Amino acid sequence: MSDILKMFTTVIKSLFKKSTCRQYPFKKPVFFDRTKGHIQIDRERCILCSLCDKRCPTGAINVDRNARTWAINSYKCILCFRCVEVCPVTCLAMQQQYSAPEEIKKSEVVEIPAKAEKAKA
Amino acid sequence: MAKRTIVPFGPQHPVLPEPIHLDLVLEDEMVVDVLPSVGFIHRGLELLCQKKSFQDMVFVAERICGICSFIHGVGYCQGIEKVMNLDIPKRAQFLRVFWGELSRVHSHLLWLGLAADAIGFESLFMHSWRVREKVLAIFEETTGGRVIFGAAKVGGVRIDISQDKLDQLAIALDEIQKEYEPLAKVFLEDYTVQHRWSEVGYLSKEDAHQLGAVGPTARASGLPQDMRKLRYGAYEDLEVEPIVETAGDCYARCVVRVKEIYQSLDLMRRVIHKIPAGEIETKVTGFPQGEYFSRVEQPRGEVVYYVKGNGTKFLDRFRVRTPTFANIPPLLQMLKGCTLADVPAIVLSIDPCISCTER
Amino acid sequence: MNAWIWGIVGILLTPVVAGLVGGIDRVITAKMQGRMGPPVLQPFYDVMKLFSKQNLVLNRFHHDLVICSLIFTVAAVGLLFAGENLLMCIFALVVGNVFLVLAAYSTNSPYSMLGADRELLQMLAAEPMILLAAVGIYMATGTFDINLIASGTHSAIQYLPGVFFGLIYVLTIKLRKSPFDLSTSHHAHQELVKGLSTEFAGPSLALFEIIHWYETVFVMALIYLFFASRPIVGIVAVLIVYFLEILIDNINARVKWDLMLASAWVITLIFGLGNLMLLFILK
Amino acid sequence: MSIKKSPWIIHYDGSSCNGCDIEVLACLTPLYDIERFGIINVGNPKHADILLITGGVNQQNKTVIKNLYDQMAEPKAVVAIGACACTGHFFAECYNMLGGVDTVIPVDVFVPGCAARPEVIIDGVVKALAVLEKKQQEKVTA
Repeated sequence: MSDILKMFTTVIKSLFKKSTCRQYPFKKPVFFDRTKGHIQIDRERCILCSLCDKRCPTGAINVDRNARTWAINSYKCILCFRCVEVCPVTCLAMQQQYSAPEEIKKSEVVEIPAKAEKAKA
Repeated sequence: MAKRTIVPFGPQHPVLPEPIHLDLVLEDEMVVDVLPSVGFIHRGLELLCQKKSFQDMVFVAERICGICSFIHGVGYCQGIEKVMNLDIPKRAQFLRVFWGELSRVHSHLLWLGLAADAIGFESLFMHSWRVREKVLAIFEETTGGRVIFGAAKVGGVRIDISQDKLDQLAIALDEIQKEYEPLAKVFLEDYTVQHRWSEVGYLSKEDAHQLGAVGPTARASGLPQDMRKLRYGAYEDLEVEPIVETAGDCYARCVVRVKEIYQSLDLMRRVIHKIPAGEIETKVTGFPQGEYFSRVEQPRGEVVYYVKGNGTKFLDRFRVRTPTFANIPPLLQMLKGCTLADVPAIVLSIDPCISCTER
Repeated sequence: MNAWIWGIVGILLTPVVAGLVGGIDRVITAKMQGRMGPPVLQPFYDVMKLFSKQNLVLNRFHHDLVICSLIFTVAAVGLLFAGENLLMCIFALVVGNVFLVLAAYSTNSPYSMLGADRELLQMLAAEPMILLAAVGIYMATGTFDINLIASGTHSAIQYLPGVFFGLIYVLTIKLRKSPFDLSTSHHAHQELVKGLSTEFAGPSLALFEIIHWYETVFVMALIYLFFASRPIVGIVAVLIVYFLEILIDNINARVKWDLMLASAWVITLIFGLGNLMLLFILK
Repeated sequence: MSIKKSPWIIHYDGSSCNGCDIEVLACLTPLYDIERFGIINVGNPKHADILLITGGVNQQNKTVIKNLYDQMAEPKAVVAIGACACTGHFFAECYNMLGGVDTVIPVDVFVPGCAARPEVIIDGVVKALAVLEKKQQEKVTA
């Protein structure tokens, strides 16, 4: 008879306990230090070496030296960390906040200021 | 003769979230024949080895399957390391075992939940997955990813865990075990669960051997087959005894997995206790030349990786034989003569991972 | 005249009460599973949404059969509240159920057909006990007339504990809850997808939900009749029984149909018939 | 008016690696519990309002995805979850792959990530609700 009541205690306990629900989006999501969210670039430090472009396994990063832009397509990015590892000036970093869903796929384009402007700044 | 009905099972079916198609030929509710058709998930990722460098292939190998992602990565890396004669630091090997065993706990808890769900035990499903979230929290805390975390690397691991963190994790493991215990009891002793699983989907020891079953499916039929006995990596220093049941039915397969969670938790504690200090990776120079078969134990059973390098940064051949692939012939054997209500229980009892199988 | 008003009030109030009960049921179930659960009014949102969706009608009879089923089920509840003959109410409910099965059979989907098969099996398992309950109430109170049962001076429960237990046992079948939710269930994960209701979409599915509301109220009213002389005890008993059903739902897996049929009949025979025979001998 | 309060989902696993797949299931479980928004995973295209697809499209499953989409009653929305379903990332180079889900059926919301986290899946579904409501209003006015 007691065989059919094995789940009884667990069920009754959780009925009276507060739910473990994280209540997203009403409460802020829980992140850890190492949580992988999205890649962010420090545009002041980037030297447009395009190593990240070459090493990205999915081709999500696009560096255009002539137009001085660095673009990432977050719909291709697999958060593998590779670009952060290869960046010679460590201008790329992993941020905890994940990129948001959108109705159209578009790349996020960052303009890299020229050296002269950097010096001025 | 009763009227025959053909019930299409999959590729989209609430019981099995993964796309495999089984045509179940029924007489009333009795299954008389099963015709599988596959390929809904085939991506052809093995051929990617000719387009991605052997170091980038780790990311591809990890995306063979999202559930046992890390072990896939490790299996591939081991193959390459053997080809290139690399010596992996002890700490990296222990970390690989740690995440590997954690993946096993995560995968088995996931399976327990899904299996409970397939027999209509909603609350057990929810509670299993509640415990599983604690495992995922450890993954996220140590590597940054919840299910696919890319910690494996040719030559070692990419991320280290500090000693303080490891000590904290030991406490977290105890907590997981404490929360898991009442659920394990339900799986092992509950009346309705036994009604659905015991003497269902029987696979004899001979059949298991002849049809080439692997992993918990084989172990539940009495075959003590566990690749960790090959003592690859850090298993050299960690003794593992395969958990064997002899009943050969769905319930025995469940028992094997329930007990393996305890075993894995215990292994992780030993890893934390024994882990040496030191480097976590060796420098990789040159390109792989030669071939190797690497065999590792996944939550679902033995997986074989074949890598063949030709001295350039692209591999010649990369081939994976996954446990579910090996377990499909036994599955078809088990399904014959069962009733329709047993089909979900039996299909899930081999813990099918179709994305591994078809890649 | 009075009976008519009661009947219409019953018909109108049933969706409101049953929807609320359904919502509370979902919250309690979610709590038991360690979750938060939807808002209490969720069943109403669901049904309103379903009415606003496109209706995918498969053949000429499909939607009409569901409407027939609704009419008979509503009639059953109406008659019950109007205080008519108990046996007639039960038969109206069964006819309503049969129309639902016919609607499922009229489609060509194997899931729907197998679901209909199982629904018939469920009726085979549950109906004997419900009929025995009616007979038991007759033996205890001396009438099938609901008006007279409700205004009687003593409750049927003191003569019929066995029948009452048997009724609780088969109630999981009528409420479509584990362990006996074989033909269709509120959760998706089962081998027949949604079984009986697989092929209903939009408004048809909304009607299906409403039929289920009426059925729920019907069986709850049946439970109440056992305590008819003391209304407050009756209502408390109904609430306790419903909570018990939620609990049973959450601590059991779904069983196979052979076990359902065997156990339901054994319980019906031992507790139902045994109780009635004792009553017959002692009275 | 109330489609926003009771969106039922159906989940199809295209050629994904199970990573996003189990994260969609994780949304149903205690920690994330999307039933708070009245969302039920119905597993039946005829009942569902939102189609969640994880994984890209290959030659074999493109008809399956099309069928599923056609079987759903209007109004309906499609959410592509994970990098595979959005673009196919490196699997787009494979010989058997067609690419993202938008190569076969119209997609309303793209959810990034590999694997997409439950939080971002919830965000994506909430975004799809707005799309659904707009579609319903269009249906009423048309």
